[in-house]
Amino acid sequence: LGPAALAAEKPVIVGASISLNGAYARTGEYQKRGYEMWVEDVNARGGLFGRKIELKYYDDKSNPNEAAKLYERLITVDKVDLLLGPYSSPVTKAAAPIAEKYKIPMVSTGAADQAIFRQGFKYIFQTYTPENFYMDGVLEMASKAGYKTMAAVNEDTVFAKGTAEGGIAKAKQLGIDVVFREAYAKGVKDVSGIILKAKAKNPDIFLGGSYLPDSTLLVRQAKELDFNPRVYVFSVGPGLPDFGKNLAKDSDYVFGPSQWEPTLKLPGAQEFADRYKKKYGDEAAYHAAGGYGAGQILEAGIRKAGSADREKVREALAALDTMTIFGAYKVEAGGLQVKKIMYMTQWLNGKREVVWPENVATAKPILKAPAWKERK
Amino acid sequence: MLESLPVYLQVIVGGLLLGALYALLASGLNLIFGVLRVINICHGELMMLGAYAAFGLFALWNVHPLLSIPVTFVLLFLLGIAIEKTLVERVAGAPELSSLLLTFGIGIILTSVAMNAFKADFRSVPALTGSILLWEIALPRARLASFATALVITGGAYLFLKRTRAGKAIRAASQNALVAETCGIDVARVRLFAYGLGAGMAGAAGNLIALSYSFNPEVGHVFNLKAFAIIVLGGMGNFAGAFWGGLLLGVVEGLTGYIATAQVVDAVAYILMLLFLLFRPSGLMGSAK
Amino acid sequence: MTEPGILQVRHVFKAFGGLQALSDVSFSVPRRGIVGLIGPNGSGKTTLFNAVSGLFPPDRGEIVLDGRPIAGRPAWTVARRGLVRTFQVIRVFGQMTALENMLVAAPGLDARAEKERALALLDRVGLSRHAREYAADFSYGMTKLLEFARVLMPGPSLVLLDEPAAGVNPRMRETLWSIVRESREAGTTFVIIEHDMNVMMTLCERLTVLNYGEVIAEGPPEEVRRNKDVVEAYFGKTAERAER
Amino acid sequence: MRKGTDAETAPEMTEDSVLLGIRNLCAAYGKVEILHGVSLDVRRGTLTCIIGPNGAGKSTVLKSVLGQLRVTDGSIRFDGREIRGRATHKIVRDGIGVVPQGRIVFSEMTVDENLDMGGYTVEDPAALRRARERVFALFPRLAERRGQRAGTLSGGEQQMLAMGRALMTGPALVLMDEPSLGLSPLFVDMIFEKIGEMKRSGMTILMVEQNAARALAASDHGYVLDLGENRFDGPGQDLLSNPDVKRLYLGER
Amino acid sequence: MKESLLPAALAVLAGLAALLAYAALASPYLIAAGFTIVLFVTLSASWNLVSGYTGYVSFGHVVFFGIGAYTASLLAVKGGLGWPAATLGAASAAAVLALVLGSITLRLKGAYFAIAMLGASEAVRVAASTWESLTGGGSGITLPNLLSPRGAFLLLGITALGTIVLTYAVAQSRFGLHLLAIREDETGAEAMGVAATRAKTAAFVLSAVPAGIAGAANAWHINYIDPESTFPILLTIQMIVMTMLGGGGTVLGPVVGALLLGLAGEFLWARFPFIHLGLYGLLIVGIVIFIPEGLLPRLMARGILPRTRRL
Ligand SMILES: Nc1ncnc2c1ncn2[C@@H]1O[C@H](COP(=O)(O)OP(=O)(O)OP(=O)(O)O)[C@@H](O)[C@H]1O
Ligand SMILES: Nc1ncnc2c1ncn2[C@@H]1O[C@H](COP(=O)(O)OP(=O)(O)OP(=O)(O)O)[C@@H](O)[C@H]1O
Ligand SMILES: [Mg+2]
Ligand SMILES: [Mg+2]
Repeated sequence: LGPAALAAEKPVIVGASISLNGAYARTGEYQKRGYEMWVEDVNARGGLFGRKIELKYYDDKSNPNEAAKLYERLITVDKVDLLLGPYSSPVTKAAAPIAEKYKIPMVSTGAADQAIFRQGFKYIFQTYTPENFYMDGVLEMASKAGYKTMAAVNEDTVFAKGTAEGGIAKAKQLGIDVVFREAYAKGVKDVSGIILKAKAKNPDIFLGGSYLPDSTLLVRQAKELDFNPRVYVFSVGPGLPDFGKNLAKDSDYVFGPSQWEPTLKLPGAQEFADRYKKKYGDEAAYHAAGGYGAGQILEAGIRKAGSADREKVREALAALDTMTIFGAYKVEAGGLQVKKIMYMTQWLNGKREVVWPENVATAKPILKAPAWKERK
Repeated sequence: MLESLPVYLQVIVGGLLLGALYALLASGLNLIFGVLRVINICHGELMMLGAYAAFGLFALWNVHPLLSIPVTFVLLFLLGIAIEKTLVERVAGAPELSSLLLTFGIGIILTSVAMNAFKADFRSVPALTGSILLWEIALPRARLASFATALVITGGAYLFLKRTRAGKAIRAASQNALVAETCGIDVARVRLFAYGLGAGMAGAAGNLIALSYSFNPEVGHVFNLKAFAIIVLGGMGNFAGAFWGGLLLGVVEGLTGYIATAQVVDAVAYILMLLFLLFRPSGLMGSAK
Repeated sequence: MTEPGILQVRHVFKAFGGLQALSDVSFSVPRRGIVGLIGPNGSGKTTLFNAVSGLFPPDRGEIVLDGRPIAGRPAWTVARRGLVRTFQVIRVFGQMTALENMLVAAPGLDARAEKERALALLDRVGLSRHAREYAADFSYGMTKLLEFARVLMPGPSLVLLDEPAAGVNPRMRETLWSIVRESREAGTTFVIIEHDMNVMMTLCERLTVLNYGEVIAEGPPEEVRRNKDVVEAYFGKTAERAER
Repeated sequence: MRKGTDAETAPEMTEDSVLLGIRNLCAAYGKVEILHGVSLDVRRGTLTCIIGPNGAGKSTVLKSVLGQLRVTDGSIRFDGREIRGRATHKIVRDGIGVVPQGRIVFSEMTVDENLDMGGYTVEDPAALRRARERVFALFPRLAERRGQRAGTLSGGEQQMLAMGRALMTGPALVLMDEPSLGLSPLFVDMIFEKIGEMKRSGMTILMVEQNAARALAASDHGYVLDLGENRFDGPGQDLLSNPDVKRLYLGER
Repeated sequence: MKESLLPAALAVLAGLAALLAYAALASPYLIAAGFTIVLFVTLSASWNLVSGYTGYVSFGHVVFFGIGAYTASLLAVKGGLGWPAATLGAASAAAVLALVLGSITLRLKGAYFAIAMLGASEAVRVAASTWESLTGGGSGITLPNLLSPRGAFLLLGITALGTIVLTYAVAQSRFGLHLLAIREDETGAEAMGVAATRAKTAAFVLSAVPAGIAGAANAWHINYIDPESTFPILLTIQMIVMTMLGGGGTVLGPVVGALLLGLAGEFLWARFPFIHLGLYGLLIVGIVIFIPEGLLPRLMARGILPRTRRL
């Protein structure tokens, strides 16, 4: 293939809407970086079958309506070949039917809600571990340590609630009693009522289906009101470096599930993390790796299909069983991810360590957080 | 459920401490409304900038977030003056809707600038954590400090308006600018000063927010709405009212969060506001008509 | 007590906080009459108009228009029963043209005829040149005239005028009073608050005098003018001058 | 002719004797020109009045002096200094007091506070107290209602308050826009009396009035304005007896 | 008066023809983009009906959009109704809500009313996310595909046209004059015999109906609703800004504003993903400072357009 022929090949246009404003602006930004790094890498390798990859994206402002319109635009105006997903379950909920309608394969990332992938859609494929498995690791450990009671709270949005309910189901399996259960609104500014009520039940485990700001608030007010469970776990906050920055020492002992960690012994994960840090200056969060992984899945699909033909790529993605820097990928009908597991991390001495599963652990978990008064 | 009295006391005290912060924020908003007849919809965004100022001072030079209060106050005072002079002053005397929209636009711009400068991360300043115990009641340090600061600033501003000549001139200018001018009052300066003061108070409130909450560039919005609810509770333009309204909202929110659920806490402000508008439109402090 | 008047006010009270603005005010307005309401500043004249026209209810007392009680009824129902008023502190609709101001008050039966009537009335008060200008741009006196013209627009049966001539140029005042006389001939009843005594003496058939919220005198102008209390409370030297 | 001119030779012509001199004043609201070259002189220690039909531009002249309006042409000299284009609050500090048309008071403030605002430029508290006492002496009714919110005063009371407020600084020149508007005869008498008193105490007054006959009778000099132009001017009594003025502007047959 | 109705009738027919042609010919993306535009037109025109004419600034008008969306979705999903019946249901729900809310909030004046409406819309949003058993809470509702994008576009396009015609009728009528009088001075208007409470409540209900239909059409369009995206305050603000840009209290002002800003919005987000919100803010600031009275009134004042309430 001569250079002239290469240049003549049209690029494969991959479209996505990304949350650059609104509630998911930060995570959206991470995900976008993952996408972009993947595109650079593919193109540096000479593209796919001689065709460069081009990413086309717009800002959906974290708004499902907007995203639906944008996917419509990407498909009909920009004539993209294939799609990557937006960030978050609600936005994906609005975007997925559009991709399905135009029969364009979409590798979804940033959406853990299983409901999306149980609608019998044919063109949507999940990268993330579904939200109901988020809490498995910590609960197994806690159960082994002999804990019997749990308080569960969550933000009343799809994903956060899903993680909490997954945790509750798991707890019941393990014989752990759920002694307190309550939801709170998005953007909550004061959770002292919740903390006081939970405190009255004196649970061993405090589980929150929550994001960064509310996780921070829950820990902060737990300290203020001297609430002392032995195990803290929150679905999203502790997975982010900012959790440690915002809480300093108080972040210690908090568990957080993780879709991915740079320290994991997955092919290319470490290297991705290093390059990411060099490029953007901060630690790679799993949202970034998820974006990169989704790109890799799409890439694997195209390779297996032998071209960017939509129908062939769809068939390939449905049957694919592969490994990315983000973890395993395999879906069942409807696109639900079935092979990727969730990792568990814990903040220890101001650092986040992988503590579960044991074979990839970087540190031993501490399952008995000291009471606030006993901490230095 | 068996609740004991101390728990309720705890809830109420928590609400009061939070309420003082609301009061500080709402007082600034109220001052601006009272003098300029401007519904300053970018008040929460000014507060947000105050929070970032405190965060920046802490992160860069390790300035304790209580010591940074004067700095954030002055910074936001200056920003307020700049905004008033270049933009808000141009709609002086225009219908309420104009200033409402103008400040809304300013709010969007500030959010967008902050978003590009600081990204959407939720920040918070890890200082003054934990509580002081008073009998069985835990007094969170950060909120206690907020409470004291809010009290001092709000009280100071109140005395200034009520007692001083400049304060009275501010009130006169708020009623009829043309006639105030014919009394020799430099109305443009009064407005400038009042807006600066209100913005400074928002900045200080932001500084205190940074102590107790996580915030990001979009946090202003929620506080905006609450601040409005509060000045309605207190009576619009009624300075003391904003203070009591803030405390009331803090306590009612605390109690709602405890007795009902935190899911409906945000609605409390609006429902309380609607009830007041219906049954006591002049607010807590207002006399009838 | 032959034919009852068009308006009866009976034992009306109204207080603002500690201030008794009206106390036990009773008076009645004969049909097709011109009645004057006078009294020192702050004696309660405007307050009485406000209570009668439904701006606020009286604390106590009866107000009967055309045989029907109207105390406490909202202003618009009172207006639709034929009682309209002007305001001492002018209330025109600034962002509407003079003509539109007039049409708001029209009964809304025949659009074309009403428009012609509106223009004719504006012409009478010297505003026809300004019919399509926004009322916000009018001078003080012009707004007063507009308000006066507007109040006649619905073809009311009873009109309350609160100092209609204040701020109006002396020449235009004469026009204004002659319009009042003509409308009376056509069947409209007027109650007028006005401080210009020369006018009130010649224009009104009866005068009611308020002082500190109470009626202190009532009767034909000549009689009222000689009343000692009234002279002391109200006229001052003007009365003497008028005598001369 | 500047200072030092012999006052005896031509007293009415010296610049000194003219406190407010308006030359060829043109003023506009937006694009619409309202005044087309109005000139008038207010001499020290006199009472000057402006009369004319509604919409003639009388209030506009006062607003122009106060800098509340776009003056497109002409000059306005106060106490020998050009004040055209100066900010309102500065003009007031220069020594001009104002009674606005239509009883405008600070309605949410008490009577006392309104007077305080009138004396805003007076720094000395004792002087302020004395000024207030003077006002109360002039209008005892206001003293009765010191603590009442001005918005709840009757029309006449508000007018008195507006006048009292203008007098708080002891201004050299007082501009009054229809001071007798809405006042009962008793008060009209009193106000004209007080205006006379003020004049005798050395104050200079420029007054706009619709109570034209009364105003001219009391004035040293009068101007008739119509459609934004000078029509007549002369000593008050002269105008009063001028048949054209009578017919056109005083409404006497 | 009769002959002057002709141009208006012709304009309506032309509008209708244009809508039909667009619906038939436009590409799917253009339909989606066109949907946004007619959505903006409907919403600003509906806001203008009450706020532009009576001066009661509804800062929570999105509540009618939201209630329409939820009613339509629930009627379709839980009640099994087809789109026409569900849309009618949405319109009625908006009208009823307006009647109830109006009887409470319209007693308030100026800023109080504005803020009360803001509070009301937020309260309804919180209710929609809290009442999980009915609304699915924060998870929202996924809808079956009842109406094609083209159909939804046409439904909303006709609603937009209808709202404009309604506004024209109001502007021409004595009722419209009464609304304007209320805007200027409510007490004064009442003293002139204007039944203010009745008139403004009627205007409020009239304005809620198109907004409710718009909510339903939007639900048909995207097949998924949740509280966050169904009650966005920003949408209320957009209605206000668009109306202000074109000129409140005029018939065509909101239409002009919605067209300009709708197109500008498409342009801005396409070009400047990071700063488009900031640009939108600048645009608002610019409008308020440079053309506060709105484009149409400005053109009328300049004599470029005739000064009439027909436009
Ligand atoms: N809303 C109010 N609240 C309190 N006091 C009021 C109110 N309205 C009027 N007053 C008081 O009631 C008294 C009567 O006022 P009103 O306006 O009726 O007088 P008036 O006879 O019309 O006087 P004028 O000739 O000066 O217009 C006045 O002393 C006034 O201060
Ligand atoms: N704010 C304004 N905007 C536009 N035009 C105005 C404004 N105020 C006054 N005018 C116009 O200027 C002209 C003169 O008004 P001005 O108020 O000076 O009259 P005036 O002589 O004081 O009348 P009056 O005796 O009725 O008070 C009038 O034609 C009026 O319509
Ligand atoms: Mg009166
Ligand atoms: Mg005037």
